[in-house]
Amino acid sequence: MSIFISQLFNGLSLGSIMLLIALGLAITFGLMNVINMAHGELIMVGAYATYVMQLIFSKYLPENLFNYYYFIAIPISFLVASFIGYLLEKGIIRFLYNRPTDSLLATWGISLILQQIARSIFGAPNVAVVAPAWMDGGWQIFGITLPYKRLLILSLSIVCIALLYYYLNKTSTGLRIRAVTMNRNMASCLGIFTRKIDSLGFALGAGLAGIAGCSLTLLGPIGPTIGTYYIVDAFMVVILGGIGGLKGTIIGAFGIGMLSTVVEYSFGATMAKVIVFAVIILFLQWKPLGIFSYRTRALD
Amino acid sequence: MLKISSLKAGYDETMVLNNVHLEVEKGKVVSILGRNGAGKTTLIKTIVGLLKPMDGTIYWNDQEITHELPERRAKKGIGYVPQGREIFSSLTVEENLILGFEAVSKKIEKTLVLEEIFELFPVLKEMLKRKGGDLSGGQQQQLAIARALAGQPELLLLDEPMEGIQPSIVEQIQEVIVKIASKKGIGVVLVEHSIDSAFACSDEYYILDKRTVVSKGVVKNTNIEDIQQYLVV
Amino acid sequence: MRRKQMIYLLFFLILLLAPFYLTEFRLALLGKFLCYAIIAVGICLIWGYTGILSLGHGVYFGIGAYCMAMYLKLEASKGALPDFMEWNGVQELPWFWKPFFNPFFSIMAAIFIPAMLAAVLGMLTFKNRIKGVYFSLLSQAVVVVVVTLLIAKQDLTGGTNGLTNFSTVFGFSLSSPIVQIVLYAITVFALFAIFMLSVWITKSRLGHVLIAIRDGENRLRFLGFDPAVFKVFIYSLSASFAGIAGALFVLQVGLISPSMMDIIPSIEMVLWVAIGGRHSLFGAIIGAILTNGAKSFFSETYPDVWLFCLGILFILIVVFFPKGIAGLFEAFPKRIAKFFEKGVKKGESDSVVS
Amino acid sequence: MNPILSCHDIIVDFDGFKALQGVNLDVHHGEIRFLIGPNGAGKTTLLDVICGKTKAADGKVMFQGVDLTKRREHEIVRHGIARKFQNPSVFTELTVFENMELSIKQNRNLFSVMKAKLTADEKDEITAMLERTDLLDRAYDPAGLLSHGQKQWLEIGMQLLQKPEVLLLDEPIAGMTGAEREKTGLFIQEIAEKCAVLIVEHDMDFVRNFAEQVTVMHEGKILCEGSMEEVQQNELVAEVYLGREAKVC
Amino acid sequence: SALEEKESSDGQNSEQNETDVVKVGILHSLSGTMAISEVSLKDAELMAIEEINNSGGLLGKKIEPVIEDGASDWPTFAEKAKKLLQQDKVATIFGGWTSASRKAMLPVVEQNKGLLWYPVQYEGMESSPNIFYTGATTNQQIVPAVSWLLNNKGKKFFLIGSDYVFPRTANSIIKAQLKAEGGEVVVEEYTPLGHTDYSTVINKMKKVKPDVVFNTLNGDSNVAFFKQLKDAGITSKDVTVMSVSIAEEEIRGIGGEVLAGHLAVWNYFQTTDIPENKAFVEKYKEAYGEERVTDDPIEAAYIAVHLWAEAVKKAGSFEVEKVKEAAKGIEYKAPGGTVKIEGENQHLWKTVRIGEIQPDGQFKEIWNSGEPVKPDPYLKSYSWAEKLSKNNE
Ligand SMILES: Nc1ncnc2c1ncn2[C@@H]1O[C@H](COP(=O)(O)OP(=O)(O)OP(=O)(O)O)[C@@H](O)[C@H]1O
Ligand SMILES: Nc1ncnc2c1ncn2[C@@H]1O[C@H](COP(=O)(O)OP(=O)(O)OP(=O)(O)O)[C@@H](O)[C@H]1O
Ligand SMILES: NC(N)=O
Ligand SMILES: [Mg+2]
Ligand SMILES: [Mg+2]
Repeated sequence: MSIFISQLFNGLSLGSIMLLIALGLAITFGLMNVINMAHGELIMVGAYATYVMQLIFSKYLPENLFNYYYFIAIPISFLVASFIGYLLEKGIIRFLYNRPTDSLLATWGISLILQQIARSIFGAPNVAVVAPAWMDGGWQIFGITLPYKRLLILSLSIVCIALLYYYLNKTSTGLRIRAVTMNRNMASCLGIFTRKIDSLGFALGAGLAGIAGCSLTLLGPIGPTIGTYYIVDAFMVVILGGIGGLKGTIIGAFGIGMLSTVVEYSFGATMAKVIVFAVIILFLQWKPLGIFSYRTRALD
Repeated sequence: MLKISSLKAGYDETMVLNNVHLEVEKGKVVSILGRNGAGKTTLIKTIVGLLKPMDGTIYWNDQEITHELPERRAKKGIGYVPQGREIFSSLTVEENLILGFEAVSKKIEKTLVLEEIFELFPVLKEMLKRKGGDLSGGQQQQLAIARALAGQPELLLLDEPMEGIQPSIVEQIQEVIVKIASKKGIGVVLVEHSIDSAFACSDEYYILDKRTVVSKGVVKNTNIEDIQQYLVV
Repeated sequence: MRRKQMIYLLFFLILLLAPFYLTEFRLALLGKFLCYAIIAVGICLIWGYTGILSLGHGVYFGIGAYCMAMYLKLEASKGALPDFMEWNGVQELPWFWKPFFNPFFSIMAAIFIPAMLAAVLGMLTFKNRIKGVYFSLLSQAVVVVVVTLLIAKQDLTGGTNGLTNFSTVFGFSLSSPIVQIVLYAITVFALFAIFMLSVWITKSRLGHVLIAIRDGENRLRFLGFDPAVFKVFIYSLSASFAGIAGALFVLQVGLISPSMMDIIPSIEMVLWVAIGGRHSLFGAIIGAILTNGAKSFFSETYPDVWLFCLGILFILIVVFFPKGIAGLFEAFPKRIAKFFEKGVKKGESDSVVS
Repeated sequence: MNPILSCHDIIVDFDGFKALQGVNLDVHHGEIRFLIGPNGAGKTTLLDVICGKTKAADGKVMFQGVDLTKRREHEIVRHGIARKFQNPSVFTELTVFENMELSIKQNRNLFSVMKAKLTADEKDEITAMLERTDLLDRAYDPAGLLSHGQKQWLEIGMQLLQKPEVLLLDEPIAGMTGAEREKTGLFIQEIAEKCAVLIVEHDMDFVRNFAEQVTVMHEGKILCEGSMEEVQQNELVAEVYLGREAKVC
Repeated sequence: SALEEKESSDGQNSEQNETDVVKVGILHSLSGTMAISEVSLKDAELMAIEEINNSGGLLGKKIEPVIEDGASDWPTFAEKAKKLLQQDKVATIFGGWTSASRKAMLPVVEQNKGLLWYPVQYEGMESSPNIFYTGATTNQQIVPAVSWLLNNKGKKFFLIGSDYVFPRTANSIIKAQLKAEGGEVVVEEYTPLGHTDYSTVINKMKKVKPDVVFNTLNGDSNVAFFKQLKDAGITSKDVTVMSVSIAEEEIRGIGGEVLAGHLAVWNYFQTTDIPENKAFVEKYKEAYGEERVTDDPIEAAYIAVHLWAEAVKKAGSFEVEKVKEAAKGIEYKAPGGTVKIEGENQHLWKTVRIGEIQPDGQFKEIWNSGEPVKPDPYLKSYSWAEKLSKNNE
């Protein structure tokens, strides 16, 4: 029984991680139609930003503040990653709207470069992020331990999705983002500053990747190539959910999280990976546009 | 308020328009006629800024806007109903209309404007929550016009706005065009394929052919037969 | 037209004469690149012409290579169990290894197994109208599945190490320079044949159907064509090209492992074509050779920063020369002048019209 | 005479919205049938059902005794039903000529297409069609470079080359000038000698000039049927659709 | 050209005698996932080369390193090895980390009659005449660690490894050994390379309560595994994790306090207390920075260069055959203790050490084998391993 509950929690936790890593992609890819292969590297940027914050706090600030560095690291990693996203948009991505396959290839190049830059700055080996002491351990309940870090990530992902949902669907900027990504020319003819909105949208997606990176420092490695571990999963979540909406992304993320944990418990991690991907492939045969999708009447 | 001189425009290597002069005054409806492929849409796109002119100048209220971005032009009061409607297909009708307000910089009573629009196009009110892309062809066309009107333009560019709209509403639209032009002092550029419906509501006409304006004049003083020749295939 | 054919002919002639002017090492490199060029031709057919972006061609390449490698491994083991099976505790040769004692079966398998797998996958996905980005990402998922399985079943497949350490082919030593030159020549001929076949396809009515699929496959339905059938065909064909490339690769490089089928190599394959020019078969060949040449050159000359160079090269070409090298030759001077004028608007002109 | 195409009780349901609510329609060989009705009446949806693009929730489409309801799009086309869409849809990256080449009546399975060569007859046929659609001088331009109206013509030409038994046209003259409309109308009349034509159109002049039979749809149902004169008399038609126009004539 | 080169490719190394430098190849992954580990090996090898050059070179020649990037990609290793041997005509290559990269280079060095020094612990079952193995083979790392654990920690083993060759082979050895020596494997789990979620594995661990976790995870996964293990409230007091791929360098990327109390088995620690090591650590830090650490593979890479140099001096020649012959039996005072080249299989005699990880990221040695252990890549001297190695030789 306790195994069941803790596996349930693990599924939720994995789902929330999936959601965080996919959320930014749901914007840059789902909405803006940029097949952003550098998404993983933006996650990496967020992770390194957290690492740097930790260094600053441990080296230059009073020791008692160290406990709170993580709360500063979250917005900082968002800002750093979105700034880099902003630069990328200004310099490269803006030439690639309406050319999805080209965006895939160019962002692939970007990811190579970002990895190499990280390697030059931080060195090839992994770096360690030390979590504040209060994050160690977990909440004892039903005879199981729910690690604080996982609870934190779970809440972080819920907060992110709520804010993002509100921003995209209830604010006028959100509406502008959706309009511009759908039909850039017409949006500009209506008086929307499309270039600004483009940059904003991409920076937002990148920033969310940064937050994902920040949260991953609690659980996993931080090195120049960590982006490659998450990129495929992130894409799978988005396409499984259906491009263009957040609802699908949420269900996709938790679906994959749950399925992985269930399968992994009985068949091992390797087979879990194979089975989960196979299930996704088969599921898409049935619903080619993902769980939630919108079909237009137009021919293409 | 709109003045175009010596305009040269086209796509990549192909020049479609050459040496086009055009003027639109406040409160006047100007229709543009021409055979298929004469360059009517090209001209409109150049005015809204989607196409960069190869040469020539565009003045808006005595200010040069030849190289301005479409969004700036929209903010300055140029509204546009494209050929092919260009509805945001996965946004709802309501959201499409709200986007129409983007061009408006001053404070306005949005509900009032919407009421006015719904009077014209009652279907839209019924379908506020439906996705734009699910509407029928004619409904989309109505939405496109409504969206442009929501932006309170000073100049309205209509690229074949009657296409696909049922006769009773076509009449209404023609009336509206006349009305907004005269009452609100809005300039209208109307691209039309049919001389009859164009002449039914416009003050002046231009005919495009062979890359340029081959005939222009005041509708009242013109005999349709005289210009029919330019439109025969 | 004439001129083009002359260029093709000259190009293949230069390739054929390479053993006379390249060192053994460089020749081996070129041989490897030509295998890549074969893949590139196939990708150009499905991507450039038909609009199917496969990010999973590494799988077909790998399967072709494994088919050949199994034969070579069995020959190198001289009747005993392959070494990796022994130390993985396998007692008896698995059934599916047995046919690979026969070299002709192996060659046929290298061509047809990739094609069959592609056909099955295509049948499913194309009939269900999965297309565009969905298909691309799905093909990536297939890569993950295949590679993970290959690694997990290391007692049967050699795992991450893959299959290597071969000795002979048809009884001839693989390390002998003469054999290497013969293999190189075979590769040139294979490339030539595959290229000619592809050119013929693109010039025929079939080629027009493919372009129509890229343009708008739904429209094609209303002309009475079933796009799925054509897509399955061309996708399988291109998979079998990749399989052939894999077989030739193993013969020349002497190694195949799952890492060569993974997502990264699969994306690189597409990049070769993008760089060469996605709408040009010949461009694809040039792209494969030049990109890999550049990769080897940069990494030899600047082992520390070569990734920068390569990354920047990719980006520049993809962003500013979407027609790749082939496009450059078509209109080099014009593009440069025009680019600065147009900037953002490039490629957008079509969306308002449609 | 038996109808060549008949629809029985077609119902289409978009997540609860009944776009078609039991439509019955017969089309006979050699007939030009106009389908008119207010925006959103369901005309396009009906054409979509006939050509297989939209699946009906209920009802049957019969074509020369064959039930088309479950067939896929390309099979329906091969039976002889051609469709022109409301927005012009041609292959923008193929030349005008190649667009037509793909459209000629031919065996469209994989192997026939692989072997296919352009015969002299086919070439003549295409050239004739290019001439009739006024596209001869643009034959070797990519279709993407044509204007809206030119694309419309090209698409009509393409549909005709298929030699269909039934031709479905959705607002074929949208965006055409007066003279062009006239020409298209005559063209359609000529076509109708060999096949049945079902046209959706909002231009009443055009309908009056070329209609034999008019069917009026409203809110997903057939409102009335008859010649243009008869239809015009109908009060409801005038009210929901024609507006003042009805009185003019 | 390739046609003419037929004969010359055999005697390639001889012509170097005419110049005053001798080229050696350095072939590690400087990019890609493996760069994390391999970059330091390159540094160590360059340091050793500089030492030799500073002390007058070899046979009157300066050593000139030719650095190539294997890019974490096995065919690239094969290509670059070929390039080094055929184009640059290097006297030897130092390179590789993963077994897959070694397997890729093996036929190349054998066919070109070159020489490769491979500096990482590995799964054994191999001894190529053209490769010298300076890392541990299984009987110098895994086998003694298992025995020690059985004696000191308990019998219930939980095996966790990355899904690739080294862990799978290592685990099959461990299983055979446990069977013979009275231990028990309760769970054997593999996770794909790059796996980052260990919650399910940890759950299983909680359920079966093993005495020992034997960890053969690959670099990056270790970070996730240990962080999540700690979060789940499992410390070294609850269960000991014995790792074979975590050295000081890896610990830096995880954090010492996360790992504190867990064990690892190697032949060398930065803290190994012998004079040679003090000097080595000092020099390394001086060259590459105070914050850098040394570890077992770094040491093995470093001594590989020196061992080759010793062999060359003894042979009086750079020729591969002569160097190989001369190398047999060479003894060298390495930072990790005295090593000796075993002529029979070209592996090293090495001292086995088990260390406990301290919060500062260093090891405290808690056991060593005292004597250097004879390398036995095919485990021929262990009766329980008969099945595992029956085929070999
Ligand atoms: N995107 C484009 N690229 C290149 N040429 C184009 C493009 N769009 C249109 N053209 C060409 O420009 C010319 C004018 O087209 P335009 O669309 O302006 O005509 P139009 O007068 O609006 O015709 P219609 O009445 O059919 O809408 C046509 O010959 C067409 O072939
Ligand atoms: N996918 C859909 N989801 C919801 N409603 C839809 C969908 N498709 C069509 N509709 C609705 O069905 C009705 C019929 O549409 P249809 O396009 O058939 O009308 P139409 O008669 O062709 O109109 P028009 O003359 O304006 O082209 C419209 O009210 C439209 O909004
Ligand atoms: N040899 C190893 N550790 O892969
Ligand atoms: Mg037009
Ligand atoms: Mg319609």
